[in-house]
Amino acid sequence: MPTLRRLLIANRGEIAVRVVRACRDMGVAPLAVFAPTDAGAPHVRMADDAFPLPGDAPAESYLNGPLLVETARRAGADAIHPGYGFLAENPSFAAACEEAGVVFVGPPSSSLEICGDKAAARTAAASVGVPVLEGSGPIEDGDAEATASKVGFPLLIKAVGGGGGKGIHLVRSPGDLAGALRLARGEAQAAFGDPRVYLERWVEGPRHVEVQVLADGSGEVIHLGERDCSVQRRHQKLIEEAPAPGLSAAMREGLTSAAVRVARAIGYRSAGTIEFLVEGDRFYFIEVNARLQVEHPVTEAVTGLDLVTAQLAIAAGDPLPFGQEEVACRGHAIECRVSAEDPHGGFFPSIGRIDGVREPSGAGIRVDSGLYAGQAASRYYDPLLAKVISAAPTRDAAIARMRRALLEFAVSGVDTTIPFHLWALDQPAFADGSYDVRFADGWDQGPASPDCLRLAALAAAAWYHRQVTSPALPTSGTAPKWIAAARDEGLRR
Amino acid sequence: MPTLRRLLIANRGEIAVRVVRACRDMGVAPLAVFAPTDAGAPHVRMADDAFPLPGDAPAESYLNGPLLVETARRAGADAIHPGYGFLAENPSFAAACEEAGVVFVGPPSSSLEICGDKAAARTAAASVGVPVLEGSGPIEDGDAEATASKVGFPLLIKAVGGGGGKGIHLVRSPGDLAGALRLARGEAQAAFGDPRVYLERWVEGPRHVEVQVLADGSGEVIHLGERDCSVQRRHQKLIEEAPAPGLSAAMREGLTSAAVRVARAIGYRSAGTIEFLVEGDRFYFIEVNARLQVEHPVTEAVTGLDLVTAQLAIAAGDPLPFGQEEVACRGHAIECRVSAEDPHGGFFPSIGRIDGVREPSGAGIRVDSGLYAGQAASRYYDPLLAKVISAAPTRDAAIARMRRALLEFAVSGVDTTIPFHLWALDQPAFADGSYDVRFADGWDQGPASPDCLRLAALAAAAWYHRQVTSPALPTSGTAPKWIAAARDEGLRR
Amino acid sequence: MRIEISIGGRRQVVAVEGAGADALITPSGTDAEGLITPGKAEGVRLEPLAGAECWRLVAGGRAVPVRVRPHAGELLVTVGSIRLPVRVRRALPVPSRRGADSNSTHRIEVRAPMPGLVSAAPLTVGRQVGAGCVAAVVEAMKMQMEVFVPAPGIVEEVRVRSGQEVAGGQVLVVLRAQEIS
Amino acid sequence: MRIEISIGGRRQVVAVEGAGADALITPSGTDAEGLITPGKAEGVRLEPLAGAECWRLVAGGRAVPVRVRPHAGELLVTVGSIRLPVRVRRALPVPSRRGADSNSTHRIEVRAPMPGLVSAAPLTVGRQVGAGCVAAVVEAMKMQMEVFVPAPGIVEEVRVRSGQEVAGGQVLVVLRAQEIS
Repeated sequence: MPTLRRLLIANRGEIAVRVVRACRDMGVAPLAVFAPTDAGAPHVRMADDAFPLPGDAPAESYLNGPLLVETARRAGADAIHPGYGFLAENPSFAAACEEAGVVFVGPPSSSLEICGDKAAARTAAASVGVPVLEGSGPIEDGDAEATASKVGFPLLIKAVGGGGGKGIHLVRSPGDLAGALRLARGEAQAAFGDPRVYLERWVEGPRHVEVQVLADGSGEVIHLGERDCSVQRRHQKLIEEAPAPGLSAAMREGLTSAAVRVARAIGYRSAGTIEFLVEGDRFYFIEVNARLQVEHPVTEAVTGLDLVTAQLAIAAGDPLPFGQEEVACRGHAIECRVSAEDPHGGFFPSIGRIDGVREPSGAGIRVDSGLYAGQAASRYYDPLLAKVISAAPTRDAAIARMRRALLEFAVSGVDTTIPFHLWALDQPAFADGSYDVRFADGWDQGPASPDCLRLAALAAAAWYHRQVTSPALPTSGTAPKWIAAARDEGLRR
Repeated sequence: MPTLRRLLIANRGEIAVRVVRACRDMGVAPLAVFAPTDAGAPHVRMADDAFPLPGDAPAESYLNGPLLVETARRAGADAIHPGYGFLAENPSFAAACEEAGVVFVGPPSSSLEICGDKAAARTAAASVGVPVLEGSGPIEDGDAEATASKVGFPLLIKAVGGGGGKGIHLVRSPGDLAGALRLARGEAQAAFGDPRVYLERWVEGPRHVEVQVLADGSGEVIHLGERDCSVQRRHQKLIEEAPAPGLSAAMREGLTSAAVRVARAIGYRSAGTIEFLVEGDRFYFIEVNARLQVEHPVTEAVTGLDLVTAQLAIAAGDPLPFGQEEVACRGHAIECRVSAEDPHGGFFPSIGRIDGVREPSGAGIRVDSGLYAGQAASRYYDPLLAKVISAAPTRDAAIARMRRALLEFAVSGVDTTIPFHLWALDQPAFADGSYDVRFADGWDQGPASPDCLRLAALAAAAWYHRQVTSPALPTSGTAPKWIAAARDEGLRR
Repeated sequence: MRIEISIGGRRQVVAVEGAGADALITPSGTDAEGLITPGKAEGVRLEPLAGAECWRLVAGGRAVPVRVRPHAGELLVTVGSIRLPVRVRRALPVPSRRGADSNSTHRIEVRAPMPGLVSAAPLTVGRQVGAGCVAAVVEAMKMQMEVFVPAPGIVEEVRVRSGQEVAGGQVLVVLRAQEIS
Repeated sequence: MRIEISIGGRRQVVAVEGAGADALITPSGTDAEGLITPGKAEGVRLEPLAGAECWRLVAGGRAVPVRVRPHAGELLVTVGSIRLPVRVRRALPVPSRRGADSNSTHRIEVRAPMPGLVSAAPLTVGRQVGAGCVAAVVEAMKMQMEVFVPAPGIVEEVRVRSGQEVAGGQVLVVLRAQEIS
């Protein structure tokens, strides 16, 4: 295997920035690609070189496998890092990379095949003694009803090609099956270019706990502990933390050893996540996320290790950069995903142009961000803008630091999930760690306190007065210039 | 002792921001003070309330003890955090706070008296069996020659009231004594309002290693490991790291237990640092830095603990928030001080107005900063602008992350020490950890490589062409407006 | 400047003075449903934080980040996890002193409170109007502001029409006052 | 545009074309002491990073941060730990085509290469000058640029004087050419 010298990052946003930085840390030249709307994005500006993609639509840009492989070859890249989403778990893309002589930073195509076929993954897990949820393989519309009654209601429809919670639908009764199936197929096609879906038994109030693994592809597999990702909305994770609160030592041992067995059973390589549902003192394997995950920084925070440079080392053919005995968790870490969504309006994507950003910083705070003034929050891509990760000796201190950081975080121009996160941190069920996957359904800003009404009234009065008396103030006045300049500057070749 | 509700921060710049954040984490209301030139500074903008000081000169502002105590009383503050420098180690100020019923976040006045009298501190250290360097008490000009010959040449003249390397002069032979004495007294007077100096034996090529301690004031003292601060220029620290590279387990045990004994001997309370010189397998106590130090974040990074919230808890009368057995170091951390100094011009302060800043971020990087666009780098204050702290599993990885972060860090408008740091990270003596206090004397940018000449030529040609063809580009064009706006906005009451 | 604020069913008129980031806000004492404790003036600061929407509000010895976004004729104000739709409008127009001095005490000039686009100018010459009648609607920053007639009179001139840009202080309508004091 | 760059004893003339952040730089092949490998054009980008001084230079498949600060008639260019004083000036003025077309082939108009302040205009009417003689010195962004006479001639008009602001492209001096081609 070659030493990596140049690496093409086939992604955008905060994860592309994360990989650029890992490249710098390893002395590898990072190469970016960008859709037209991303011409001024940080990952483009931070890379050593950047290559334009023809259109904003994913099929023309970050899902455009043949063009990405061709670009990597032209650019003299030794390897491609797919980030998460887009082509990260696409076995054909991984195979195309290897055929072109470009290392795919991720699992081998054969592992991706297994992970992508949820039934095969479940069979593999069961074969090494790991409990699984009842479920089906990919289903045809005609067999759906029969298969569903075998699995039992309520059940989930999930995308075979999926991940990231997209295309998941809960069906409580047989009458809703056909409609949900149609929706799920459409979403799966749009998000992953693959309309196949499967069914899985639904557990009412479980916790979502996942285990981070790292494997060298030759049977050496270690785990880096677990994460709790039970704060979800429409199967999209909103908050993750490590370690999982309230997990018994026996449960932790059971989960981590199960994860290592599954990874070994499917011949896994690189960083990956084995997802489980935990219900009381039982757990069930659900699936393998065969990629670096959005929430990997919470694991980095508690272990002090670097998952992305580890991926690059493994891709270069090195052995695992650390052994299981070197992995120890210390303290507590929480991640809040700051997305361009309107939490007061059903979490619908908030489309617009960001005209100002102020990111938090300081002790115990890490921000992985792709944000910039002038950025268009586009309907084409995942609305994730940035991740705030807080780490501290105790969970309470990590919550306090997160609250401080979220209050420092200012994004102008679009709605974000920050108000939801501030709400979540103050809920008793979050504070005591007793929440489960239904937690986010309780989101409701509730009645405003007299103090809040007073502050809102003062803010509105001061804002109005200020606008009337100083109509040409810097912020709103210079924003359009800023944007124009940013766009002008961003137009790389 | 009271629970803290409101805390006045009698300082400026990055350390004031650090304390604001610690207050937020503890639910304490942070209150700022500011000299006129700091009206738009982040610590002012982040505090719950801010109080103006009459002039920029330290005596009128951050050294203005009576006014600061009075401001704290008027503002209803329960406590004052002095940061470092200014009044942090002034026993009269600490006493004045306590008399006014305001908790001084730091050691008791009596400990400050001992730490400020270097001879008394040395005696205290020797009394608990800690080796000390030969030296004198405060000297009169008339006795200087006799005392000096007793201590022996070469020797150092140090400020009694001092700390932070200010007022320190190396004297190699008796003939230089009188002149150096005059200079040292002048600097001591200017920096600390106290012209007293003392003499200390000079060790030629030692390492500067210090131990972080935390004490509750009633005899409970723990240590948080050591830091190496041997990269110094004119006795000013430039780079610090933890753990100290190449330190034997026996030496580490000797240093940390000596530090705890000294802290206990002087009745210490709060966070403090015991400084030593290490020469081969011997070490000597030099002094106690009776304050939170600039370099405290490297200790926070390797221990995962929070020294400032610990200070606040102790100030509120709580016991130490963690015990010695909970302190464990993991990985490696490095801090580079980014100061407004010209490393290519003798490290003289670079006076000017900062018209643009881009701070680094990402995995393993923490930036503690007081930087803002529109900021005047003033001759009145310490030139420290920001600190970059990198942490990683290994020292090599911490160096790689630091290099990445320094290359991401852009400051426009003044010279900074960033070029020096980039040089330092690439020196073999730094890379292998074998450097000592003479390391920074080797700073010399040396001949430019052909690659560097080529890049400089291309940059100059492209810059010139760009200026000629696009004379009204955003950066230079909008900077003055930005500054005007920032100043306008900053004028708080 | 007197400003009327409504949040949900609560409504309050406040007097606001000051310049730039600083404002002294004095709530009127007459409203039992008040949003702000009536009777005492409160100094607040509104400092820009990021872009056009993010501000830091300093009030009552506390600093809190707020987001203020004009939307559909209201302000959406976010404080912490709470977002509130707030209606804000100028409570009463100020009769022009300049007009009163330079012409005659019988004339009333109704002026635009801020620069903007006239979105309605419903009066016609000769019409008799009472105090509080809408003289024009001016739109700026996605907010619609009604400009009221300050005292009863007869419309002498309508100097603007819908769709026209006006400067702050520009005369919109001239009335002949019905009662001379 | 032809630009002469000097660093220490090394000197090189390059041709620069492009717009905005992009520039195509072609070094002249004649200089043995060249700073840039002669003979092949190189595309570079100079993107603003922070304030007026900090830029990202993208060249040869690499991106490096650079700081460029005009100081005492030179540029101080910092790359990594190295800071180099760089002299930059326009290598040769471009004779005005517009002047040549609209008037006569005998006239040469020497124009300001960029907007700035004329800090010297040493020529006097009637004086005979050779190619490369300084027609004026224009100062902008703390840089002094000498503007040269492109071809031998006799000074017909001096249109500017020291201390005067000029626009980019403004005629500074008019010569009557001594040789007509």
